Amino acid sequence: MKLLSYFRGEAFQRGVHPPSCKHTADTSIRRLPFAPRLVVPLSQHIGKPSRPTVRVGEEVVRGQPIAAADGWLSVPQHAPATGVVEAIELRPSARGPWTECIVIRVYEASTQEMLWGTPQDIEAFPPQEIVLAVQRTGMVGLGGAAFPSHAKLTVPEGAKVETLVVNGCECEPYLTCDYRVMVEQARDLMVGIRHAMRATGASRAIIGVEDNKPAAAEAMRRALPPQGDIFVEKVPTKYPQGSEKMLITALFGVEVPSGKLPLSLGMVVNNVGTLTALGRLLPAGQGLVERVVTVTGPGVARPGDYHVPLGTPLSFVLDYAGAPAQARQVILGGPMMGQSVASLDVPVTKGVSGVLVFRGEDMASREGRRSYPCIKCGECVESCPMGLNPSMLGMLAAQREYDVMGEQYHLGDCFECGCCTYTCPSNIPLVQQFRVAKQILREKAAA
Amino acid sequence: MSDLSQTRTFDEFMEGIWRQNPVFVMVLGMCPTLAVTVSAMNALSMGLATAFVLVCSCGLVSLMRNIVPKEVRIATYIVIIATFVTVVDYAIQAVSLAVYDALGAFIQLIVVNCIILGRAEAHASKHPPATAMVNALGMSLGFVIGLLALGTVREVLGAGTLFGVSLFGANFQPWVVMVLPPGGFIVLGAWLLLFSTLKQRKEVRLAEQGGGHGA
Amino acid sequence: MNTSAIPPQATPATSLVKTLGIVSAVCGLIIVGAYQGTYDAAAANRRLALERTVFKVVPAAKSMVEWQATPQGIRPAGGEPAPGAVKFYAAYDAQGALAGIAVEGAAKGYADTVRILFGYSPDCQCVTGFGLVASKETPGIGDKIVTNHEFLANFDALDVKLNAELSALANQVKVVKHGTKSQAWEIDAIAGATVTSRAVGKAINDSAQQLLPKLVPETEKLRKKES
Amino acid sequence: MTVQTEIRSAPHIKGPRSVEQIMANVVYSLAPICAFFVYQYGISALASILVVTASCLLAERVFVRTGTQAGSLSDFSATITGLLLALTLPPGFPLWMGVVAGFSAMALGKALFGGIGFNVFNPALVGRAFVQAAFPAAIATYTPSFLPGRFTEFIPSSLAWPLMAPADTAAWLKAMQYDALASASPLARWKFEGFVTPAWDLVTSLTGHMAVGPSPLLILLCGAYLALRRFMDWRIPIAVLGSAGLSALLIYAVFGTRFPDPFFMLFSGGLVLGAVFMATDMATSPVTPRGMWLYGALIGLLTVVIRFYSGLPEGVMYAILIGNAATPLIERITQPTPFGKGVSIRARRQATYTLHPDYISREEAGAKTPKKRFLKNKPK
Repeated sequence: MKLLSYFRGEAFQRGVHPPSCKHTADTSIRRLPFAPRLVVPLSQHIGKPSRPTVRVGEEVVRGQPIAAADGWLSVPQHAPATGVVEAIELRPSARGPWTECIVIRVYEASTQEMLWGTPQDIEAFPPQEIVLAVQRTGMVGLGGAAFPSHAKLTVPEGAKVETLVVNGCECEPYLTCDYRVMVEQARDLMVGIRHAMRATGASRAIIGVEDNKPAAAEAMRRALPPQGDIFVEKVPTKYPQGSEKMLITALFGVEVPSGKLPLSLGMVVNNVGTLTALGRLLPAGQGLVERVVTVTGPGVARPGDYHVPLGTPLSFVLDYAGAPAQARQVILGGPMMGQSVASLDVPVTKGVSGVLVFRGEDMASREGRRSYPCIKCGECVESCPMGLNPSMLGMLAAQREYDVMGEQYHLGDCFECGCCTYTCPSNIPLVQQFRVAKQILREKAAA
Repeated sequence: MSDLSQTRTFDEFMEGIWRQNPVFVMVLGMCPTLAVTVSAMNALSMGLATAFVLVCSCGLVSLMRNIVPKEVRIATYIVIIATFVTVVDYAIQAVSLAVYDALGAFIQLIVVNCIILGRAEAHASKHPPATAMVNALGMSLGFVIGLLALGTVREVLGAGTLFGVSLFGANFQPWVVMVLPPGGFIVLGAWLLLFSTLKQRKEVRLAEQGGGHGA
Repeated sequence: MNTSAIPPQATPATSLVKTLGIVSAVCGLIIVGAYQGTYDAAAANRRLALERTVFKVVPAAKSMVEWQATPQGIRPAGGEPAPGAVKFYAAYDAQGALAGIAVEGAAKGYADTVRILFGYSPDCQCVTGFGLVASKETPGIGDKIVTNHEFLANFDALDVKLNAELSALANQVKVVKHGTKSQAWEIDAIAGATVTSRAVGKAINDSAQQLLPKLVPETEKLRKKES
Repeated sequence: MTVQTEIRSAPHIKGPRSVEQIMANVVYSLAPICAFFVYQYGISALASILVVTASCLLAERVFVRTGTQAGSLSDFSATITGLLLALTLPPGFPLWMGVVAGFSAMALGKALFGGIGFNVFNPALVGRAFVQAAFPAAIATYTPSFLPGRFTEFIPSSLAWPLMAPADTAAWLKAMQYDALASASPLARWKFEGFVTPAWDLVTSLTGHMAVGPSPLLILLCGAYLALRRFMDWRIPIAVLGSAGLSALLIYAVFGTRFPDPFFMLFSGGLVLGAVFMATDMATSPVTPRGMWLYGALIGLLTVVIRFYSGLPEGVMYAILIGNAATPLIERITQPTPFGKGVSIRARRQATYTLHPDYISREEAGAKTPKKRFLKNKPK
C-alpha cells in the first residue's frame, strides 16, 4: 500500500490513516434552538477584533450587524438571534484568555428567519466590490483557521490567480460538517465558487474530495454548472489531506515551496463550508450568524450535524445533543488538531467545526499507556507530511536546544498536524513539545 | 597544637588515598594504569616505582623550592623527576628482568605521569619537605591502591591467579578480554562507577545529617 | 611562552644558569651512582634470562657461548656485530661438549612479530625444540604453541637437513593443516591457531635457511668449548 | 451542567502502536527460529536460550531496580536481547559463560547508556563481543546439528562448572566418530580449509553444521512477517543483503575463485540473522529512510571486507557494531528533505492537473512572490 502510493506519486508522501469514526455522515443537518443567552465574542477570527456598534440594553434582530470591522484584517459580527444586548464584557474563550463579548438575551419568540439584509445584484459587481461584499458578511474560513475570507480572496498587486482550489477534504476523524454541506448544499457551493472565481480572477476551480466520500462527489457533480470550468476531483483518503499544501500536492503533483503561499503557484484555496455559506449569504446581502457544527464523540447520545447559532454556549449544545455527565474531555474541532476546553461556558464561534466529547473510559485506553524513551522506530519520520524528523526534534526539545530545532531541523515548517504524536509507540507528546519550542522561539524573535 | 598538627599531617596523608585519589577521583595517570595492570604483581611494581619517584622528587623539589627561580622551575622539576625515573629503571632491571619486560616503556613514561609533575608543582613547591613527602606518600599509596584494584581483578579473572598463586586450580577458564586493553577499560569503568556511587551515597547521607553541609 | 609578560624583577640569567647547572650536576651524580650500583646485577639478570631460554631449547646445556654467522663464516660474538649477521648460541654440557645450538628467529604472527629461539642439533641435523622470546599472540589461542603437547611434539626432531651442495635446506620447513603431517620436515598446525603455528614454522624456516649453510661446514669450530 | 473537563494537548487520539506491541511481535517472530534451533541442537540449545534470556532479564531487573536505567521488564526488550544473544552463541556454549554474556550485554550494552532507547550499540552484539573477547576458544567451537542423542544428552561443554574451562568438545565428537572438522562453522571451514559448503545445505541448514543460528530461510520468513506488519523497517535488511551480495559478487568477478561465490557469502554464518534482526534494532539504527539505506550498505560492505581480508572468519558482528557507531553521523547527513524545500517544484508524474507553466518558471526564476501577510492555513 505505502510502497504503491510512494511510486504512483499521486498523493503527498507519508501521513497517517486514523480510524475515520464518521458516525454522523448519514444524518442530515438539523437545527439547534436558540440558547437563552448567546455570547458573541468580538474576536472570532484572526486579525483585529471587531468594534461593537450597539449599546447595552439595545434591541437587536437576527442578522443585524452588532460590531463593525476594525481595519482591513477584521470582519463585522452579526446578531445571531433577536433579543436584547445584556452586556458587553469579558468572557472566557476557547483559547484560554478572556475576551470581550456581546451577550444577547434571546427573545423566546425569536425566529430562525433572517430579519436583516437586502438582496444585492452580486453578478454585476466588479471583483473589488465582491471582496468588500464578502467582508460585509463577516465570513471567515470555516475550516477551522478562521482567517477572514475577503483577505484570502484578495489578489495582491502583481500576482495572478489561475486556479481556485476548493478544499473538500475533511480528513479529521469524526467531523462530517463539510461532508453534509457538500451533499446537501452543493448548489449554494457552486454559487459561492462562481463568486470567488470572479473575485480572484481564477479561470478554473477544482474541488478536491477524498475518495471515501463518493456521495459528496456525486452530489457536487450533479450541481456543476454547464460552463465546464469547475471540476470535481477525488484524492486519496489520508490525514492530513485537508491541509492546503497537501491537497495541492495531491492534485497537481507539486509542492508549495517552504515558507510560501499557494498564491506563489497561482492558486487560492478555500474551504467548501466557507464557499457554500458565501453562496447563500452574498446574493441575499446577509451576515454570518450560524454555522454547521458536528457534535459527536463517544460521549454524545444524539450525535449529528447542527446549524448552530454563533455564540451558543457549549453547555447548551451538549445538553441538546445529550452528552452525559461523565463527559471528561470536550474538544473543539477534530481529534487530531482540536483544542480541549476547560469550561463549557465558552461559545461556539465561526471557527468551530466540531464539538467532540470523550468519556472517562474512552480516555483510559490512551492514558493507561506507558511512556517510554524514544526507541527511534522511525514511525514519526515516516508519517510527517512535512518531511521533518520529529524524532530528532523531540530529542532536541528534551535538551532545550530550541535554536538548533529552528535552524537546522526546520521546526518552522511543522504545522502541528499531530501525525507524529499519533503514531509514536513510546507515547511521547511530540507536538506539544514542538508547540512549546515554537512559542519560545517566537518570544525570542520578538525580544 | 601538636594534636592539630598531627591531624593535619594525617589529613595530608589521607588526601591522596581517599579524597583526591589519583586513579578513582582525579583520573590521572591513566596510561600506566590501563597498560600495566594485567597482573597484580605488575600493578604493584608499577605503583611502587611511581611511589619512589613521587616521594623522592617531591622531597627534592620541596628542598629546593626557595632557591629555584620561577622561570626555570618546570625544567628543574622535569630534570629531577627524570633522574629518579632513571634510577628506578636501573633498579628494576637489577631486581627482576621479568618485571622490567612486563612494564616495558611505561617505566620511562613515569616521567610524564601527570600525578608527579602535578604534585611537584601544586604541592611540593609550596610546602616544607616533611609535609610534601607525607602528601606524596599518601598520593602514591592511593595510586598503588588504584593499580592494585585493577590488577587484582584483571589477574584473577584473566589468569585465575593472584600474585602468581593459582586460585581456582588448573581447569580455570581465563577471561582473555581481561588481559587485553578493553578489559582494562571495563574494569576501570566498573571501579569508577563503584567509587562515585559510594561518594554520592556518602554525600546524600551527609546532606541528610548535616542539613545543607553537603556542598 | 608569553614573552611580553616578563615580570619587572626578572631573575638574572646567570642565576638561572647556575641553578640549572647545580640541579643537573646533582641529578647526574645520582644517575651515575645508580648505574654503577645496578650494572652488575642487571647484566647478570639479562644473561640469566637468555641462558634460561637457551637451556630450555637445548635441554642438556649447562653453559653457552654467543656466536654470529656472517657471510664470511662464523665467529664468536663480541665487538661490532657485522651487518646481516645471524646470532646463535652454542650450548655445552657439563663436560664442555657441544650439546646443541640455539638460533633466533622471527616471523609475523597474528597480532605482532613472534620472536622465538629454537634448538638445533648438528648431530641429527634437526630442530629439537623452541621457546618464545616475545609474542603478543592472543592469550588462550596463540599461546597454545607453547602449551599444546601435540604441537610441541613436532619439534622432537624436525628435519632441517641441507641439500647435497650444502647451499640450502633439502626440504623447506612447512606448516600443514592439523592432522595431515606426513613428512619429518612438516609441522602439524594447531587447529584454531593456524596463523601463529605458521609464524613459528616460518621463523624456523627463514633462520635455518639463512644460517645453516654457513654453520654446517664449520660445525667443527664449535665442537669444543673455548675458554 | 457542571462537568469536570480535562485539558489535553492535541492530538486527542492515539495510533494502535505501542512499544510493548512492537517488542512482543519481535519475540513472536523469534519463537519459530528458536524452536528450530532447539530442534537442531537439542537440549543444550534449549538450556542455552533459557539461561541466557533469564540472565538478561535478571540483569535488566537489577538495573531498573537500582535506577540505573529506564524501562521495565514488561517491554520485552530484554527478552529480545536474550533470545538474539543465545542464537548467536554456539549451542554448546558453556552455560556460565552464557550468564556472563547476558549480564555484560545488559550492563555494557544497555544500562550504561540509560536503558531502552538510549543504547548506542545493539546490546546482544555487545554481549557477544564481550564473550568473544573473553572466551575466544569456546565461542569458536561448534557442534554438528542433528546429533543422534541431542534430546537426551547435553553437549559436554555446556555443563562446565562456573569459571572452569569447558570439556573438550573435539574429543567428545571423536568418540562419536566425527572428525575434528565437524566442529567448524562453514565460514571457518572456508577460511581455514578452503571448503565451500553446498548451497542448499546453507539455505535450509537441514544437514551439516550451521555456525550461527538456524536456517536463513526461516529467518527470512520471520523477517518478512515483521516487515509486512511494519514492525521492522524493510530497507535495512535489503540494504545489508544487497550490499553484501553486490560487493561479494564484485570481488568474486574480479578475483575469481580465490573467494567464494556471493551466494555462499550471503547464506553462511550470521549474515541473514544479523541483517534481519540485529541491524534493524530500532534504537541503534538511523530513523531517516535514506540513512537506513546507507547504514545497511555500510554493514553489508564491512561484513564482506572483514570476512575476506581479516583473520576472523565471521564479520557480521563487528560490521553491525561499527554501523551502530556510525548511526548518529549517518542520521546527520541524511536528514529528510522537508516539504517544499527540495527540487520537487517540478510536477511529479501522473498529476491530475497541470500547473500553468508560467507559475512554475516564475517560482524557479526566483521571482518575488507576494509577501507573506498572514499565518499559514491549518487543515481542518
